[in-house]
Amino acid sequence: MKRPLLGLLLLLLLALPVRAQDAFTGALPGLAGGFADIATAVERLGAAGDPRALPVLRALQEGRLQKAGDGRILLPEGAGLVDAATGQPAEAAGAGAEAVRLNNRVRQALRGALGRLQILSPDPAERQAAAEAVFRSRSAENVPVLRQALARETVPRIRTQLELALAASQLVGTDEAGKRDAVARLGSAGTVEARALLLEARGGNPDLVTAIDVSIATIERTLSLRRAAETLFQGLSLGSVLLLAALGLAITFGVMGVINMAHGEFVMLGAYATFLVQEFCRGIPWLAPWSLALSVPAAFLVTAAAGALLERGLIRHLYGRPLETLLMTFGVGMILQQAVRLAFGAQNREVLSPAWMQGTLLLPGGISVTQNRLWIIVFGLAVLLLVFAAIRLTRFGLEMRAVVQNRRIAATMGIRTGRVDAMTFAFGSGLAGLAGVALSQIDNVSPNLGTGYIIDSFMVVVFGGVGSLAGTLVGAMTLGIVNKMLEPWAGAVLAKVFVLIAIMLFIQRRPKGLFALKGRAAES
Amino acid sequence: MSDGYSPPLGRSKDSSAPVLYLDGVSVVFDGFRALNNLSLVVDAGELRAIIGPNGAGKTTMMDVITGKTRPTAGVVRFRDHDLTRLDEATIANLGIGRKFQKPTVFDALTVFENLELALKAPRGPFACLAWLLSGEARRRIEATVEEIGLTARMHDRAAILSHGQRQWLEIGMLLMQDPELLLVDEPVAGMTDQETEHTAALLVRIAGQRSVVVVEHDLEFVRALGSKVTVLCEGSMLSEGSIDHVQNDPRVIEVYLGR
Amino acid sequence: MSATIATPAPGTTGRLTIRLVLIGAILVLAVLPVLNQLPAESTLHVSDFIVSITGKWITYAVLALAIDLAWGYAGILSLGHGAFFALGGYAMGMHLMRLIGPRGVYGHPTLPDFMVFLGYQELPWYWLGFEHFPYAVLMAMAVPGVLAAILGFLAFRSRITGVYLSIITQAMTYALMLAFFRNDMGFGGNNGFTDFKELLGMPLNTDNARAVLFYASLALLVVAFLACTRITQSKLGRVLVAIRDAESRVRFLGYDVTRHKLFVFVLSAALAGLAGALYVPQVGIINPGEFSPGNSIEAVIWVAVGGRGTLVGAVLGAFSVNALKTWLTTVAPDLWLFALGGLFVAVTLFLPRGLIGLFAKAPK
Amino acid sequence: MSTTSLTFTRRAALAGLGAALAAPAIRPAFGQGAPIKVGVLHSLSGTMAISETALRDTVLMMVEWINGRGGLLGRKVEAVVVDPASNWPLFAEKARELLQVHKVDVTFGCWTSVSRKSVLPVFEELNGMLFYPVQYEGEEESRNIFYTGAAPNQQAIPAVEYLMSADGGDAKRIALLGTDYVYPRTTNRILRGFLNAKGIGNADIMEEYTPFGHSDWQGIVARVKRFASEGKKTAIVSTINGDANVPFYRELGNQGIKAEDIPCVAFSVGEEELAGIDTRPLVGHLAAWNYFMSIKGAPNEELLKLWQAHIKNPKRVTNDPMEATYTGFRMWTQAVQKAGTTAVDAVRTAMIGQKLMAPCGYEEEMLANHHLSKPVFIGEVQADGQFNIVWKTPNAVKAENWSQFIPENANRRRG
Repeated sequence: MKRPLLGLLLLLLLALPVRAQDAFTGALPGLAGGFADIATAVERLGAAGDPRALPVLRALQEGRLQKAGDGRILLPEGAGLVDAATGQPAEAAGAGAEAVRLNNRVRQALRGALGRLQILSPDPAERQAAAEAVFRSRSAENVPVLRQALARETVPRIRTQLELALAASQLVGTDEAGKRDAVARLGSAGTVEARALLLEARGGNPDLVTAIDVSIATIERTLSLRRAAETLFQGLSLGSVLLLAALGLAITFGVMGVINMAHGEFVMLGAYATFLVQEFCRGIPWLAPWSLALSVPAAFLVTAAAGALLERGLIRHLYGRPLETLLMTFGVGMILQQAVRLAFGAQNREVLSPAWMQGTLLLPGGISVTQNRLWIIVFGLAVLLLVFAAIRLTRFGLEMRAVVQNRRIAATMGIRTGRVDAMTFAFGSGLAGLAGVALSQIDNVSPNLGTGYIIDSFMVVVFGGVGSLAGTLVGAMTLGIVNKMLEPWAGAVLAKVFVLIAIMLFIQRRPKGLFALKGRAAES
Repeated sequence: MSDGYSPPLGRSKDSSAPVLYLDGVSVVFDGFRALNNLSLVVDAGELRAIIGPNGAGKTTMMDVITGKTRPTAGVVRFRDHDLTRLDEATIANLGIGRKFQKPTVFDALTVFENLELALKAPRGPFACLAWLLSGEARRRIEATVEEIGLTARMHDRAAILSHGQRQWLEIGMLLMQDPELLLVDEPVAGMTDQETEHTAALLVRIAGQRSVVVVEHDLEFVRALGSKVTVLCEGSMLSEGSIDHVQNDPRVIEVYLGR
Repeated sequence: MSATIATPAPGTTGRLTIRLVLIGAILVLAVLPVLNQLPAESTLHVSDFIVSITGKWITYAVLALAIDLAWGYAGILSLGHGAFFALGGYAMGMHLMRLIGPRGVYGHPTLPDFMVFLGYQELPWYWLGFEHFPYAVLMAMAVPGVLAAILGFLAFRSRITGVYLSIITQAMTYALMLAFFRNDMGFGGNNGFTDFKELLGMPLNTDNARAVLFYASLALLVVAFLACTRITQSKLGRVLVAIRDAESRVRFLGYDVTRHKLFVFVLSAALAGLAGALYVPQVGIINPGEFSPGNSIEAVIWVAVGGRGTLVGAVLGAFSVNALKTWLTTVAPDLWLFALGGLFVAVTLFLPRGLIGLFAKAPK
Repeated sequence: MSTTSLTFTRRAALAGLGAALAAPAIRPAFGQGAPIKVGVLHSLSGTMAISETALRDTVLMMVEWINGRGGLLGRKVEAVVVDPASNWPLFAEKARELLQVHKVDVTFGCWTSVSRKSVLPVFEELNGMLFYPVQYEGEEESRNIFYTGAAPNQQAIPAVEYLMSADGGDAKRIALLGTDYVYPRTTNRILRGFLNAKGIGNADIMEEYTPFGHSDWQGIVARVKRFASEGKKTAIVSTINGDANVPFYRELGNQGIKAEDIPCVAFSVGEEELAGIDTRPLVGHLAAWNYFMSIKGAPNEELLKLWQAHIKNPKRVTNDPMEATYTGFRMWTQAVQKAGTTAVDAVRTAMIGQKLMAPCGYEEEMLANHHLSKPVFIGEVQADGQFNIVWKTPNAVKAENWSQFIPENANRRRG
């Protein structure tokens, strides 16, 4: 790390083969040592800038790099292995060879080294990642290579990232003017990472303290706005989960007046259906990427069928006795939970997220949102629209509304009310299954999955106004956002307790909820 | 009327002042005007019949008087009390009794117990817990049971009574409440002619001591009451007067009788 | 004739037999701790396990009575009675914790171990007074009672009935559970209170203490049963039934329904609290799990299984469901939930009047 | 009204129940050849079933194992399984039932601290013997319990020391995230004392608790990110329990918290928990245990072979509490053989000093404080859901159940 800058510059610009070979082959044996040796070797390989280092480091990152019993480093190539130092096939290397292992320290060094080596890569995505890696590795030695990269770079996004990386590297260097410049530039970046760098530098640079504080204040202003936006997103995300969990209840409870305490278990069934679809698709390569999409209809059908069975088999005998229905479905819930536990085991089941649902999406303004939650918000709203359409636009929706409004007259008009009841309940149950698909992406897929959501869902429906889809939407989102706004100062538990108390008080004021149905019809 | 029934004591009656006074009462549900600027005055001891087509606002008017529904606008007074501010129980205790269109009695209780609950007595939970049936109270209940013709069924649960018997039981409960104003919603629906006659006679007898407002469709019955008649239509008063007067009122004929 | 006026459904003979059955059952229960003292070889010997578990069931039976009074008679289906039970339990638990004194792990003279641990310097104000037994008993009734009064007043005044009330009470017990789980509340968090040493000078975990607690519970059950019978057979009981069946009609008769419901709800909550207070020293632990909504629903189901609106049914249900549960969790540890869940389904479906409906004529 | 049948039913219910429960108690005392009874007190339903069912299976596997070797003292070993259903008072009831009705000779059971606290008075009153196989907060010592999981000094402190070492990433700021119950609270209190002693002030420690089964970690993970942006290398120490881990790790992965930047070391996340998570985004995050399934060596291979054969699933994982159950069971059989009886007092005496070459590859010894000496491993999560051991203690560490970092313990006798 203490090599003179000039030497490095020369090295990079002239790429003297002899010296590079020396540095590369000299660093290699370190990879066979302990974690500290490996980290040093990686740093040296990165600094050497030898093109041969790149495949070695990549193999190391992917866990494919081998070390032989005699300390040689072997690189997989095709079916066999080659000696990384000589490039010659390693014949009898198999014996005693084992993978070079990583720890976080090595990973950190690796990221920096790969970043430095890839920063001039022709692939923009690689350059972008490299610029980020160099930004994080914050080493003054990166300044020249960053300047070189900046001189060539044309993609604006990567330029911004490179400038930040340069600032970060300058900040830990010795050039006072460069540092001052870096402080100002990091201030305008407005990210937590920049703030971290500035705070880190604050202690070691007494004459820069004022400038740093100004920059930090600038960052704080940006961050506080961004945090508000992110809190809103978190609230919407929680709200969308509540919405999905409650939509089924909005049908079964809101429309039919059936208290289904096994609703949470239907959600759980939906999540297990997702798991089963995934396992089925796992063996069929072309189907595998579609497994989550396939889960949506599958989970709906499975839970809808379970719902229809429950309605026809049990619940219909208890119409007009909501309290008994409540107790009975509690028993059904117990049975379903234990049945799943015996069938699938008590352990969590792994439901993978597709790549497009992983990681963070950076929205304009630097607001970062997690992909899985973003998609769940979209999914929740889409399901809501579909429900709305199903009720308003389809024959089934019409019959359902007719039966709800006046069962006797509907029956005389030739509507088979029993069938409509079963379908309505199946529809609500199917929605619970859809909630299960969504929850499989953020929560445990275990037999207990549903129990955590049942009370919240009931509160959403009652708060929003029984029988009102708009109420369910507004109720869910309000609860989600209020919860997330309270959370930072009240803590996760108290926030929830406060929200529950607030709903209880609200219901006392407006027993019919936010979107109350008024008039005589609502009186009964 | 049997001896068991004794008129209430100590009730100061100013026979000239109206007992019930509605002025400009409107009730709006979701834009639908169930009552529209309705005014009605019932005097002490008066028997008043109210008729009108379905949806004329008869039941809503009862709801407003008994505190079930709050009027959107207007004045509702019972003697000196503003009924729009009081709840059902308080209004009932002021002396307004109501019989519902659909007979509502307590199925799980016997005829005797239904009447016992209605009997005018302290209504608080502790008073109910400490309540002991006095001989006087029992005599009053038994007298009423006789009055409504259910002596043989006194200890049967109300659930097993016939429709007519339930109507009678509810009227009996009204009597036990000893109200100053009785609101009677369709008392003879489902009754035989003989029962209807009997009921009319009973209501006429009651009026005089107290005010009675009867809502009914059965014009023969209304005629038998021989009282002043108010015709409601679309939430407002259409006509008022004797039965002959309203039956000849062209507006009434148009909206109601003529159809 | 007049003798039966106030007491309708079962005739005089029916009542007499019920009484005899009850007295017989109480005697059977009362003799259990005595049989426990017989030598273990004796065929009549009853193990400590039976005594302690029966003692626990008796407190459950009192809880069931409390629920039946509110649900079976006044139609108030509270899914929060587990919370009242637990609050009573916590009040007694606090007393028991105070009695540990310096015998705790850290030997602090006044603070319970968990407070020493969380860095409390002194007892929080709401712990003051719990060293006195009468105060603790009072609180075991008053805290649930006041909570029920507040909740009931708000709900009944707003005419929240039926399933809405059930959902609200369920939210109440859920909120309490979350709150009591927090260690910062000063109630021992998830662990709650355990490791009790003594009560009223008796070391717990002795046959003697078990017998005393057993008899105290039995006495509570008898007194509670008589009190509930008295209430349900009074005119108040008939008003409650009337409210259950046609609430608004009762209002038009001039009854202030809110007050009647509040009276019975508060009474029921206080009774549940007392049951909880006797439960805790017998099981040796109280923790927020008792607030879990499932517990409250289960307790309601005991009443449904036994037969609601009969009082006897509530007691029968509490004993039979819990006995079944104890038995099944041992003989069929993997399958007992099917049996219990199936029972709940079957009873609501086929025995709307509960087990008691198998024997008795239609109740009110 | 059939009152006779009512009477009959009530009496019959009680009597029948009494008979059912008391039946084993009426049998004569165990003679030679009567089976030795092992109680299994793990939740098979409710929230804890997710963790505890595997331990029930482990005990059943060991019972099969010992019977396969001719039993113990020439007698058959029989398991009595009950379901305390994640209900803490029910744990106490079932413990009493096992001891008094089934007369078990030893019990293996409990996972949560509260369940152990609930049964402790019962085991002490009836002089039973419980093997408790889960790492816990310490601050306890009962003559009727053998603790075969780790005490805090055998897990938490070495893990934090590792985080603060050069290899572990030189952490200078620690976020303590936990489920709000006694184990995390105590562990974090001990860690705070330890960190303070190491020069990390309270300003550099963040402590946050969440309820059981907490599923929405967005806010907390975002706050940790912010806490980590104060210019000092930050690490997370997680005592998050059970179900809450899946959503926590998903959020960690999705918010892009990489192990290189903010490593997270967990004390309650093992192979079983990881089985429900996609671990690819989590590679490099850490766990500290006294056993990992990936440990090489004959003792572990034996356990793996037994387990996967017993459970009939060649892919089924093992974890630390299972190893602790296995070790505890084997030590108990050794002690019974040494004592020549299953009588609790004799076995208790024989237990102290028992040694076993445990699957973790070290010889473990039962100490006089009823805890084991155990090695400590730090493992990094790998993409396949296993752990790559990146650090271990050179020797087995003796358990300190009374932590020196809790000031109130200063005037206590050391265990």
